[in-house]
Amino acid sequence: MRTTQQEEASPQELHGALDTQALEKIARRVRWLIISTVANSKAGHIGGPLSAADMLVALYFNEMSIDPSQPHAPDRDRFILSKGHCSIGLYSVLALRGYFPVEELATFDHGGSRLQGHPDMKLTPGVDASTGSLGQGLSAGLGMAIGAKKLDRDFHTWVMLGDGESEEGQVWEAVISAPRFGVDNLTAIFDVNGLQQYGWPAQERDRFDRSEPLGHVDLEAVLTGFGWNVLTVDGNDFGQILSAFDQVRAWHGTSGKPTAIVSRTSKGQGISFTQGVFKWHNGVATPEQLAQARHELLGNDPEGELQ
Amino acid sequence: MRTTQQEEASPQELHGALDTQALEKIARRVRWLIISTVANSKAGHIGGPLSAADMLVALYFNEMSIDPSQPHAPDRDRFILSKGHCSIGLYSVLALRGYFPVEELATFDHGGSRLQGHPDMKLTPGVDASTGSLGQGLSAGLGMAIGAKKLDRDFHTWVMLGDGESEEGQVWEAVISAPRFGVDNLTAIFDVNGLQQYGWPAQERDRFDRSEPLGHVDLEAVLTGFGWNVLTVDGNDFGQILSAFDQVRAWHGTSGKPTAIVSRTSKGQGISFTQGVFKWHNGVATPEQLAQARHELLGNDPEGELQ
Amino acid sequence: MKAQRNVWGEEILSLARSDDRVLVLDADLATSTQAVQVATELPDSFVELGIAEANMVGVAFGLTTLGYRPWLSTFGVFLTCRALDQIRMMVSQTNAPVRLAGAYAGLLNGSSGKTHQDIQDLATMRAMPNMTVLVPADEFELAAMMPWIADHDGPVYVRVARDAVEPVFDADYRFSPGRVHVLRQGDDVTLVSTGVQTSRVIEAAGLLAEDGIEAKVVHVSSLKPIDEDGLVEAIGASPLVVTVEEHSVHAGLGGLVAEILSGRGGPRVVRHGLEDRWSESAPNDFLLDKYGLSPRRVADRVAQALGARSHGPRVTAG
Amino acid sequence: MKAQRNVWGEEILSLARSDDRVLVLDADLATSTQAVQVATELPDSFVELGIAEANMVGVAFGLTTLGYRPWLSTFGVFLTCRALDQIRMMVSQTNAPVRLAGAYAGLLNGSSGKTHQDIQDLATMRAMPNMTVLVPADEFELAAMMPWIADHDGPVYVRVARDAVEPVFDADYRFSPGRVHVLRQGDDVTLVSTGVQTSRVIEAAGLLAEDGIEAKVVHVSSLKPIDEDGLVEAIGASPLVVTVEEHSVHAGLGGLVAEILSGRGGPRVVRHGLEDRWSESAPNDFLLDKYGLSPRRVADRVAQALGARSHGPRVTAG
Ligand SMILES: Cc1ncc(C[n+]2csc(CCOP(=O)(O)OP(=O)(O)O)c2C)c(N)n1
Ligand SMILES: Cc1ncc(C[n+]2csc(CCOP(=O)(O)OP(=O)(O)O)c2C)c(N)n1
Ligand SMILES: [Mg+2]
Ligand SMILES: [Mg+2]
Repeated sequence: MRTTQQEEASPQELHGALDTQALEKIARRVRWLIISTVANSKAGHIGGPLSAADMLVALYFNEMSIDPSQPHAPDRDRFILSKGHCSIGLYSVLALRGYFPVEELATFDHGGSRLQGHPDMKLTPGVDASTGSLGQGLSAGLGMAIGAKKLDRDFHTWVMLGDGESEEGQVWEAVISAPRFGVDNLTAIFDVNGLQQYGWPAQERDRFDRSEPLGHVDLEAVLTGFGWNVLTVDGNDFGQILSAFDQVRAWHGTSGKPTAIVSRTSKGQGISFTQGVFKWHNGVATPEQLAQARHELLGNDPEGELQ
Repeated sequence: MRTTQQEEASPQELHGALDTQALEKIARRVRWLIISTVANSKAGHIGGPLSAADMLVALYFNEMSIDPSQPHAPDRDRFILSKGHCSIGLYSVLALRGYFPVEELATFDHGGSRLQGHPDMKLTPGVDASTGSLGQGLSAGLGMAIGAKKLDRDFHTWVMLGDGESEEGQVWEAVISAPRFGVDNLTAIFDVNGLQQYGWPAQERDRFDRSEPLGHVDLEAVLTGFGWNVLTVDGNDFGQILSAFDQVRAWHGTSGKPTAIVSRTSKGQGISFTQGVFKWHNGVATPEQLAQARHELLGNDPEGELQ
Repeated sequence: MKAQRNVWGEEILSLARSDDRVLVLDADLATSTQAVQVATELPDSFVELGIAEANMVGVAFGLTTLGYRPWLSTFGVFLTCRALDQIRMMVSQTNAPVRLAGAYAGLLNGSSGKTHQDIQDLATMRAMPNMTVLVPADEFELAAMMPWIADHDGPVYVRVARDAVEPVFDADYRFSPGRVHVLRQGDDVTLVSTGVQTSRVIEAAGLLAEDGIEAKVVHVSSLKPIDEDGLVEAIGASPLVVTVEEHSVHAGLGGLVAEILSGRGGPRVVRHGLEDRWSESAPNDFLLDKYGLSPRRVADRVAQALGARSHGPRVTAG
Repeated sequence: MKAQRNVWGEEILSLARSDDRVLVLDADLATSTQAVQVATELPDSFVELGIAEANMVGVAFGLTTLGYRPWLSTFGVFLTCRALDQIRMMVSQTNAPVRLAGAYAGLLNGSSGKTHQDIQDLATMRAMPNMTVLVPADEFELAAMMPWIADHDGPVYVRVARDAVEPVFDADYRFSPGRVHVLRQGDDVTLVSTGVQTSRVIEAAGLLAEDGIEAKVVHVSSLKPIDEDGLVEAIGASPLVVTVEEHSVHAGLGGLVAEILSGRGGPRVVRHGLEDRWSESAPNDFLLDKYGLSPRRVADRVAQALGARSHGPRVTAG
């Protein structure tokens, strides 16, 4: 394979750069950027970005081999946000990580912005695949993983999916075919936050509660049955997240199988009034809600003054 | 619901009408009609219809509540051949069962025929859903089963899928959502005949052998994990088929779950030169091959002179 | 001034109350499409199916075999693109009475951007045998179409816009399939438009009038069936026709009008719509202006076409 | 006389031999599309993905990010209908160099019938930004297109017919994107055709000549991009244009030609193609005759159009 048209550069190795306390602090800032940016743009998703925030922070600040100054470095690890409506979570992490200025978040969703409503790889530095129509990201990641194997390239490809998204059949097409290719360089993170946009009513609660998208599915059994390595973590607990990453790294290049991380989280995690509330799938916080979120997330942390 | 526009008629109850020996005899005739009709039309599928023949015979001759003279009877059991390329298997059974003259099989695939290359519910008496683009039949069956529950109608809906077909994501969309609806009036038969049209090379055989479409999948574990009742049978053994049907009938209206029958069969089953040969996915037998098939299937059975 | 999606929510609820063949099938977007009104008020007429549009179309077909007439609730793009094969085989080829309510189709979808914009639905659905294709102008036209759709025996695709526009019709409007509406008279040019864009086109005609250009406005909301003679007659002796649509310039309303006129001789046709490119996420006004569908941009385009009738050599980009 | 699919199989094998960016991705139809030649001769350039077309498109996109230029092997209908949303977001919106080889598109698919016929692909792909849309006439034109496709930086949809036709070109043919080909001169009428139908149209022109009608034949194999001026010039002063295609009469080649001519004034256009209905499984000759694409039926249609230039009132059915 000719790779001459690609720039030659080495991404940074990060494993274990930060401890869980440092990661938690970053995650709180990310959550603040999420809710404040959406309020600023007057439209956007909240619950899904918040549930995924810790996982995104752990990946970008502690795990992936990346270099923000070289977003197209050929041997960087790849990340695909298959649940593309959670773009603001990814953008907030990319900004803090140095891919573009944090101030640019103020252009989110605006005309002419590099920060589209859904991730656009052609516009945003650090975005490895365009997403937005749900269910497609794992296929793209599988293509990258197959390509890496064919070219003997050593990077790892990470894909994050929603639990509602996993109702899409294409997810299972990718799940069924991936083990054929021995892609132990591919990890799918299922952000099982227990809610989708609307979904089914909960069985024994009032009509405004909703049931879990995959509540009736034994996800671990299913993924194992399809031939994947499976790990389960509390996806809002950095300790558990980092242990899972250790296992993924150990399996990379050795296990002969793709890995799934079943990441059990809460939708809207980290802000009292959004957590577990299906209506906060998307929404715009009032000034009072913003103030409360800010207090809960940043307290008196001056570095929180990021926007 | 208004159902006035539908004719009122009662289908026949069949359970246990025939013993396994009688069924085997019919199945041999069906196999002969399959290979001879395709030879006559000079195009068509062979392997998939042959693997499914016993299941189809058991359903139409011994299990389903149907009346060939009333193909639209509102309370008939429904059958959907999701793997629609196996139409000639279904047509042969429908013809022998009396839905239309056996002679009409000679028009298979011909211009203006009621017997299209893929099943067309608007043309062929006894065909409950149009299929041909793979992966869609289980969704249609789920719609029928949900509708029956809503309307308090007692019929059962059967859907047959291929193992290659089960690589289609839409199959899994239907599998994931069906348990939500408590459709114990729905049964999916997976005809796991071990081959698709082309598929993957077999690991340790020569390059003309192909591997099983779901060979790396623990299908029973997966279906159980998605919340289905699961039964496994040798789908070319009438004894096992009929026992499974007994269980399905016992679960109908009681189990609160849809049922999957994992029917393990051989592609091309019943004719020595087609069995297990992936190239016989489709094909036209030579006169010599036809003579041999006829001998193997019918011997001197005069009733075999059906076409 | 009411958004079509709100009208759709109210009307579908009232249809479901009076007609037990009506079911609403949702692919996890009830709160956007407003199917939520049926979900909360009439849960037995509501079937949630999750984020699985292909399966939803198959389930809808299955329900029609029992006499139901299901309406599908999701964004247009997740019907006409994500589930096109299912619509083709199970709905179009069987002529099943499934109602495809394509919400948020076109350019304007509340800043979701190009992944959620359906700018190909009219091309795709026009080429689909048995399909009726309706694109109402406003709340009144949509409301009037809905009982007709509910009673129609075959499949229907209907666009339901997200945001409100200045109404074109009023509560007295009566829907008649195929009919072409002349909404404004004018001898200099005929503007042919569809859907909520017609409201903006009428505004554009006002802008043109200020410059002394009198534009006729023809609204085509029933793309299929269409009264071809009615369209030809409506255009009359107009020296120039400009089609305007929230859709690709290829194969949509412009294609339809060109096809009809090209069989009849008749005036030169200029097609206006989304040029052959993808768009972005931004507020409506920004999008309409940047992508040429605001009244101002429409007016400018028409003035330009009237001024410069012959094109130089041109190869359209692939 | 060679079938396009066989030529495709041979050419893709030779491209894969010389260009390691070439990969063939198959959705379990390699034996039909002839991708099997790559699978057996050059297994490292072949990726089987099973019956999962949507996933295949995503995998193809992923591979392009590493410099690969994958060709997809399946029936056209399972690309342009089953995987349309994936093509839209992952291929068209990112302008990824994925090659969509739509086998068996159109009417003729070896008796598989309407579930396997793609009669909407030209409408759908024309309205897709960034997409190049090619429909070669014969073995020679397809072979000439393939190296061009292999080098093209964006996505390409190319129809590959199942069965052989009398060639229109020869081994000297050179492909140039957008170019329009005048294959026969004649003053009475211009027939515009695409794909393998052009071969049958040339035969139809011969039939017309026997009746004293001289038809010009224009072949459009590059629907996008297209040299619009070239098309207008090719048609020249012809009093009547009849478009002929193995595709719905709506929004395909006929739509394209009508769109171009309608911007220029010019002659009356009659569009000929599949009337707005689904077809059936039957041998090719039966299908061509019944559905109006045989040389005889094309010739009759043209004669009729020349005889009766004005239509009575007509509402096309929905
Ligand atoms: C194919 C497709 N269908 C529907 C949508 C609209 N949609 C956006 S987000 C969403 C719910 C997603 O739920 P989940 O995957 O659980 O995400 P999270 O809870 O993390 O927000 C839906 C239905 C879409 N973007 N794509
Ligand atoms: C969506 C779709 N993709 C591809 C095909 C072409 N096709 C027809 S049969 C077949 C193989 C099916 O294999 P399997 O489901 O195992 O059927 P069986 O072995 O019973 O014949 C394929 C790929 C199709 N009909 N539909
Ligand atoms: Mg969720
Ligand atoms: Mg099989």
